[in-house]
Amino acid sequence: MDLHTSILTIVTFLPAAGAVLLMVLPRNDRVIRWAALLISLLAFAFSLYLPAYFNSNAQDFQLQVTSQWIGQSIFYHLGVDGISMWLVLLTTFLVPLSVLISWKSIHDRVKEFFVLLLLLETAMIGVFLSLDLFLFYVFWEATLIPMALLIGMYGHERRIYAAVKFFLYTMVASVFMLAAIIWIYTQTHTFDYQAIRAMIAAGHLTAFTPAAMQWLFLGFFIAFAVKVPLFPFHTWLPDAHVEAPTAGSVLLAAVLLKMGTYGLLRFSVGLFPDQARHNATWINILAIIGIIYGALVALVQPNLKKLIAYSSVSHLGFVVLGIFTFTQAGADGAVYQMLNHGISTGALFMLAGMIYERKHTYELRRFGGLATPMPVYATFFLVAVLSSVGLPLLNGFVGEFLVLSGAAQSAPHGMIYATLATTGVIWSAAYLLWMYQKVFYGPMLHDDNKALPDLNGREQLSLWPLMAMALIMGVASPLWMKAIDPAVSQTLPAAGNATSTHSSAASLTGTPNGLQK
Amino acid sequence: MLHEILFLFFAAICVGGAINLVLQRHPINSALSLVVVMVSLAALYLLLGAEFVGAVQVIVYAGAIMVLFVFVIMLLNAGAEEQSQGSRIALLIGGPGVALLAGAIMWLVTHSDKTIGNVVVGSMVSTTGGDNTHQVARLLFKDFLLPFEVTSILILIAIMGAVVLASRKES
Amino acid sequence: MTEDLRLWLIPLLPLIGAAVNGLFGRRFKNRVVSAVALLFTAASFAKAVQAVLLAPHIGTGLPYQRMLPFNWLDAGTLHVPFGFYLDQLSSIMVLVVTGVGFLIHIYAVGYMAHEGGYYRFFAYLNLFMFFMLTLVLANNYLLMFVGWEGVGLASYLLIGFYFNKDSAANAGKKAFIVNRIGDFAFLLGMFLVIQKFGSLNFTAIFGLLKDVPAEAGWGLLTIIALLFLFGATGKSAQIPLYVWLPDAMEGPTPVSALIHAATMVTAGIYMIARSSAIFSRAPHALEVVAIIGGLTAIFAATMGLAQNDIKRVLAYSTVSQLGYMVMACGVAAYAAGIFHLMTHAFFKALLFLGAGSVIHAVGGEQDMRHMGGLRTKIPVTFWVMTIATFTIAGVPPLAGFFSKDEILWQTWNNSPALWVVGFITAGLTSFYMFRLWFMTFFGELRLKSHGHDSAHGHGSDHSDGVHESPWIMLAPLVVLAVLSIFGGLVGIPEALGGHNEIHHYLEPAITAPLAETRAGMAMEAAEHAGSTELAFAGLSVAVAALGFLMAWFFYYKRPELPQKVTAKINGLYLLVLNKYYVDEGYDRLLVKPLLWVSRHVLWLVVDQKLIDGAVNGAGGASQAVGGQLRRMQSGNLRSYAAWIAAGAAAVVAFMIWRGVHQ
Amino acid sequence: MISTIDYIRILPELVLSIFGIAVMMIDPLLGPKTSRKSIGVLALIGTLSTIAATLYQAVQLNADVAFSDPAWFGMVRVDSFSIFFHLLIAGISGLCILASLEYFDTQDMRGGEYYGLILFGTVGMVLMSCAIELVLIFIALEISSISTYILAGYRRRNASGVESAVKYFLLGSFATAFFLYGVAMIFGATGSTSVVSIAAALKDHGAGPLVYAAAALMLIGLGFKIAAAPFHVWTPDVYEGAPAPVVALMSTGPKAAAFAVLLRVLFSTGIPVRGWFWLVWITAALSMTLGNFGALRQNNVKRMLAYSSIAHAGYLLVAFAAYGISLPEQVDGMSAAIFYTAAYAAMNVGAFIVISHFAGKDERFVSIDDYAGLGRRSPLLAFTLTIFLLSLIGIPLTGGFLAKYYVFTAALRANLVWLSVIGLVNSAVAAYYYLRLIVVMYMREPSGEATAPERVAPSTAAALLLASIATVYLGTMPGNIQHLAEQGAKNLKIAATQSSAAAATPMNPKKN
Amino acid sequence: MVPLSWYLILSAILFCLGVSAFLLKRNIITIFMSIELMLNAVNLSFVAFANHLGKLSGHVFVFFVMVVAAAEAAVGLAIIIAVFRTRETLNVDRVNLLKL
Repeated sequence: MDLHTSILTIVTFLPAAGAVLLMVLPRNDRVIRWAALLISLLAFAFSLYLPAYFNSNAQDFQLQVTSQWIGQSIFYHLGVDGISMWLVLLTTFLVPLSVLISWKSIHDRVKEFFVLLLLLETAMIGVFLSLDLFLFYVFWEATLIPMALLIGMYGHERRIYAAVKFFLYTMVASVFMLAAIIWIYTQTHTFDYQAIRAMIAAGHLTAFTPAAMQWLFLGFFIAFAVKVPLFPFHTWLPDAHVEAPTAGSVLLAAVLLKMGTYGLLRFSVGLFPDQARHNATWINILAIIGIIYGALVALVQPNLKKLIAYSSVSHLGFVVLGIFTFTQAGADGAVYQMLNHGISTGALFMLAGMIYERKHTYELRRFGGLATPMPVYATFFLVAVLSSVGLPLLNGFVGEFLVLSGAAQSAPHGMIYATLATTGVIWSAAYLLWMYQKVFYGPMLHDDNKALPDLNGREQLSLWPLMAMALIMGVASPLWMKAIDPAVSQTLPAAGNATSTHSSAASLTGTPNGLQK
Repeated sequence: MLHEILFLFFAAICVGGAINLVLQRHPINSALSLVVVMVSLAALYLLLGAEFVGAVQVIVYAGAIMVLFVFVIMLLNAGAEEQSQGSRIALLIGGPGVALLAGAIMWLVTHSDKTIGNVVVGSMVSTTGGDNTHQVARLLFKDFLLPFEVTSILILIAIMGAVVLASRKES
Repeated sequence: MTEDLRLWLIPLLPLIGAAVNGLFGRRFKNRVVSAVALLFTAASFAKAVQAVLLAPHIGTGLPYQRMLPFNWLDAGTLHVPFGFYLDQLSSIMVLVVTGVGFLIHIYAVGYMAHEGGYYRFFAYLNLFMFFMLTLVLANNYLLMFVGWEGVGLASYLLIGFYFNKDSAANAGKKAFIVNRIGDFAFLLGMFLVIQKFGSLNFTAIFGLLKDVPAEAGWGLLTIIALLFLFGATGKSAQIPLYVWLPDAMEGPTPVSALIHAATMVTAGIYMIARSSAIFSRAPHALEVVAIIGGLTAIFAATMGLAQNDIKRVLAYSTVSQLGYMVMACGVAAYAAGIFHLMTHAFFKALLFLGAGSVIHAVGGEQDMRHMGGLRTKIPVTFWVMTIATFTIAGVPPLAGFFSKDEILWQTWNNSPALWVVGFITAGLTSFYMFRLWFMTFFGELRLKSHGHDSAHGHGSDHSDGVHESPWIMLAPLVVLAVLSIFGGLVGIPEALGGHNEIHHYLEPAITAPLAETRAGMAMEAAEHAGSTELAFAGLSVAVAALGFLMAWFFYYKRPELPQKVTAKINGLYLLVLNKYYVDEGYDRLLVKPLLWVSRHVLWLVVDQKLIDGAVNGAGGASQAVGGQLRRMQSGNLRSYAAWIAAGAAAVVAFMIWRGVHQ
Repeated sequence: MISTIDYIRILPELVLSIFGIAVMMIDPLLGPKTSRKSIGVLALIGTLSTIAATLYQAVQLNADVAFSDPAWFGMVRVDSFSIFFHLLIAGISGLCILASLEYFDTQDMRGGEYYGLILFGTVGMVLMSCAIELVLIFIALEISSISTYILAGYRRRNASGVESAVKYFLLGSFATAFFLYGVAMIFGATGSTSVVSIAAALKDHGAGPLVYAAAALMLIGLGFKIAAAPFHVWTPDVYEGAPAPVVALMSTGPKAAAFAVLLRVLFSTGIPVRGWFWLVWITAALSMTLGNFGALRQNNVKRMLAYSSIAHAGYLLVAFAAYGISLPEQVDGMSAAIFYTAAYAAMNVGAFIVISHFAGKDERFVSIDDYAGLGRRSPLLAFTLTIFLLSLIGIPLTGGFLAKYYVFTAALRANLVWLSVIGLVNSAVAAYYYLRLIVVMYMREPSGEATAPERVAPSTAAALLLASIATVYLGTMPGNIQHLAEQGAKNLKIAATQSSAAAATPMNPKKN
Repeated sequence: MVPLSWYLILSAILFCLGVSAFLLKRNIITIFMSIELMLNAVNLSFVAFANHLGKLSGHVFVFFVMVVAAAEAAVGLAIIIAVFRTRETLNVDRVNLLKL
């Protein structure tokens, strides 16, 4: 039972254990807050073990832990690769910040809040680490309850509508995934991801006819598409975001949506590469519609959070596009974009929450000229906006660029995809700067805004890590890519095909890196 | 031949009584119609060689149970039933349903040649000797001992139920 | 040790300055802030000078190229390093940027002395330097794009420096978004480059292109070139994306000088020149470049004619001059373009700074109709402005004359029609510049009532409030004036007895068009026509003189005349005054419809009604079904029995049917 | 003739009866005003003793396989199947008794007979699971039914309580008549009412239409008991009117017993699959759909759960259908059904215990709105109810999820893709109405007169704790129970083959 | 010789008449009686089959049915009395508090 073999278990269940601890603690809000913060920091500390001991050269999942759970075929099987590792880290990284951001804004039923938050953390980490389809589904569904409760218990006016919509929408969609998982099980008698993948790839299973595979693909796809959310399954998202408490929004946008894109990459593409390719055209069209549509709708939102929510639709469109270009660059970029979106949109939601704490509204027309009373806030906000806009040297650009260049390389409509999707860089600048201007620039329209206090230490503390990450990830992407790249090429079985058409040119030059060093 | 005539006679009474049960509006009349049905059924049991059952039918069913019914009717002073129209479904759905059910079962019993033959008239000849009632008693207290004993629990429950439900004691 | 020039220090130093001021500047005194900003800029300038001087003597000489030991991007086969590249082209650029930048920093210390957000201003300014230097020193397109976008950001921040003014905020946003439209094309171009060459590295790409013949038709190179051109139109304010630049004058004047005249807006020209290997192999694209440049030049010049805001006149003049440079690139005279870029940087910065000094002098007034007669009141400013005006008008032997003349001459060789455009533009330029000169410095002082709402709210002890700027502002002006006078000497054409040093200096860095193309043939021709060139230089001087005379007549001799003339041709005048209603057109035809569709179609109908309606409708329908099903539960026992009986009948009938048909 | 071991084979029934009689005798000895809690405790001990007795049976069974030979002249068979259901039903009764202790105090009712009736009714239920002779099954069925009729009308001063009883009684008797008619027909067709002999006869002579009709009629009777559509119509009314603890019992206990009978009758007698397969298919689909959609608009919690119980019967029938057409050596359909019964019992009993506690005197607070703010007022109670509701939805880590999972695994393995999809979509729809209750508890502020429920009595707390432990246990560590269920299923299978009953030839429904 | 089917048809007729009576009668007591009618019809089937098959267990079954019927009658009538006490009516159409 050394750390190496149990680290994934620890990382996954430490927050849940913490939640249990919180439950038995007395109802002293101060104690609860500190305990939650310490637990989440501890979880983050443990999760740092992953990158520290991660072997970027290994092809397989690492730090695997396997033990029989239910019956003969359901296993407790966790493992990490370059894709999931960073998503886990993103989760553990954001939860302490979510705790910080909820420090004062949650003052009623504090204990329940943090218990739910920590349970949610366990479920989210579990989703990323599960290598057993059954276990995966268990965690997948397990994220629903805490999130729905967070929205419904601590949200704003229409919180119940939003919570129920969130829950049902995702639930209905995941049911199809469950059907697909069970069907696979009945044919393969295993839930093991790698085993199933090998079996499908080998093509020996007679039951897996193309038609059946298509249905299976769709079963998984619908569940993930709703979670992403891909146009036109996105309407739960604005409602959920607008009503959710800040920490809920942060985790919803930063991590929960990634579960969808992660699932698309890991399962839809990983298990059914042929079907994924086969369906790529219309999925890419939906993704591009999402990019443009989300941006255009964001452009006319009168509500700060709704705007960010629609921007998520747009940004996640990039991720889906990247995955379904089947190019190394595109998928690399997609994974990177998942992380970026987590950082930048997480920051935006935190910032939105801070202004809500002061003004109790998200309506843009209630703001204006805030840069004068709140210069620090304005600066943080600006960095978040720029990261979201995709300014080079901030994180957003790297992912976006790779996705788009991947799209451009993908056959056969690559340049069309790329052209349409690249308009996204215009739209995102338009709506985000418009929003930024509405909030911070222009004359002070409301006198009560004059005395708004700037960010306090705790708030700055919760933002600094995000800002730092946005910058580091924008400058030093290879640190992350080193692990992502092999994992992606492992998951995209035929990624070589798409890039090989251009390798002639590349080989002519030699890799530019080699040429210059 | 006699058997056929007797059967038809009692069958006619049975059916007539049953129809009368439906047609009569006063519960007492319906109850009496049911007694008629039961008694003629007892006669049919005799025709089928089931003396013991026929006797019990008259004594327990027509005698005891129906008396209980009449007693309750009197107790509650139930008058002629009012022809309320509470349920259209009963006619719209139930009517065709009953017709279909009757048709299906009757078609079945007339067309199931494999298992259905003729009925032996009169007393059933036992294979092990002794008469019918003996045989029944042997079955009841040997093979069916457990059900027989278990019925005691049923009756206990019935007693408790009657006490619980009908007592005037305030709980 | 001398092997590594540490080029990365050049951009990094200003970044450190920006970081220091940005993070801690709020707690610094203004003095400290300016010290930090100036120190790092000066260091960067010094470093740049050292690098430019040393680079040719290191290893194989120019181009000098070094990567940082870690890449910026690694994904699959794509590797993008932090690589820095110094050749003749970037040498010029880096010197111009750091040099002019440093001067403008000095100027700004004086100009912004009394502004709020002083630290913020310098942080932004240093940040701009960082990005601009990254842009010009990058060794690959993507890193260049970093600078490209980054200067857009700095521009956004600086234009919107007075963010409490809606117009400033709007202008900043507009600049950024319009630039982004250009960036969109730049990105697409890069994707195609990756697709074709598998790399974004300049040397790699140009190496691969070495033996590639020019494209006859509209091939991939042409498309790449056109996309790059479109990118350049955004940054260098060419048609159709020039609209942001005039609005950008909302920013403080040093910003206008640095970003919107001297450096950032020339990024597009730099990029085209940098990509000359591609452009030269795409003759069709070159034609488009030339046409866009020419059109922009004349179009902007006409708009400059009617402007009354001193900075706007300069802004349109900048657009027009940028058009010149683009046109030069379009006729494959990249060196001429870069030469003009350099001289333009000197005199336009000077003009802007001078204008700033004027504005400073008159307490924030920018409308020339409310100026006049400042000649005596602010003599230093007047003299440097005069030098700048004569330079831009193309009066020999000032810098502008040589560079502009070089462009016109090259254009003539390539396309006489475009030369006509350029020639007329030269006349117009001369006219509106002297108009500015006369309106500002001559005649009566027409200041409006005192102490009106001033962005530069600092009081004045003079009776009329007009005062000369402090020396910290004037010193850079003088330096720039000197540069404007003598800067042209590096490019005196052979025809005028010079050696056109800059042309030869730049030659290795620039791929001349292949001989078989039209531009190529023109280049050949240009080499052998010394005497004609001389004649054309004369024509240029003449048209400049004509412009001067017209301006003198209308705005000095008969100042009441312009009003009468404009009244006569009111329609045309309004058209020009309102900049051909291009902004309004964009607004009506693009922005408004887009917003309307987004709001009233996409959001309110598609999103809320259709999609969400379908979702909620499914929920509602389920509820309705549930409601109907409930009616089965009427509460009536007989009904229940009927259901059971009917169900029983169905079950029995079904089973009998199954039993019979075995 | 009758040996000691035969008594051991009916030991649980004997124990229950003895305790029932004891309860009945002691009740009149207590004064009219005395609380009947002591009697309840006695009854509780009775159920615990029953569990002990069953475990003793299990020990015997382990020691000697011959213990599972038919006893009492072919009337009962004690095998792991019956032991599973004995434990389950006794457990349910025990929980309900535990929950009733407080309920009767709250309602100000004296319930001596109540406990007696539960014990006697339990005798009927457990007997149903081990009886292998239709006569005994019929009588046992009647015992359980009649006792629940009475229990349903236990609040006899309450109009709706009595109405519930009379509806249940009349419709129940009505359905029983159908069942009986079926028994008569199978007797006519095979000359026997013993499951074993019927199986033998069917194997030898094949099944004629009469057998099919008989199966249909018996299905109707049992379908009524398990509240399967279209024989479910009584459920909402009866559940709404009956006392909440009684609903806890009758929605699980007799249902489990009826399922046991269905398993025996359908799977051990060799009634041809091709006859009943489509019936079960349609009934399953109808039950799920009618149940779930009917529940969407309910505001009465008890009524809502009544509809939900219809739906759950549907899920269970899916397992039946799956078993029907799966390969002979596969028992996962049957074991899924058995497991489902257990999981459903745990979560539903739990939910009704909360409801009966919360309802207060005269069961005033049974509307969903009354639950507003429960999460704030009594977090633990709300939390427990949430566990049960989540389990009813089928959220992972609860028994309800694994139960559904087993059912649909069996169904998909049997290639019942469409039925599975209908079922899964239904379970998603169902999430809505369960969620509504959770939403109201946690997301709405307390309103109206529903005051904070008084302190939860220790007995109720214990019952809730047991139910929630069971629910979570079944959802996280189902290994043992699943193993038992599988064992029971195999046993049934073996019994069926041992008695030389022809296992129905499995066939693919698509071929028909 | 009377064919068995005659008895069975009679049984079926009586059973269905019982069902019809259940559906048509409004008085709860009469409805209960119609259940008794159905049980009697079933009994006839049992006896007829017993005769036909020569197996007396059919008779025993009838015997048990009667016991059950008696028990049901006791309980049922008690419930009916309780209904009458709370609702003052025996009309089943009026016993519909619980619905939807």
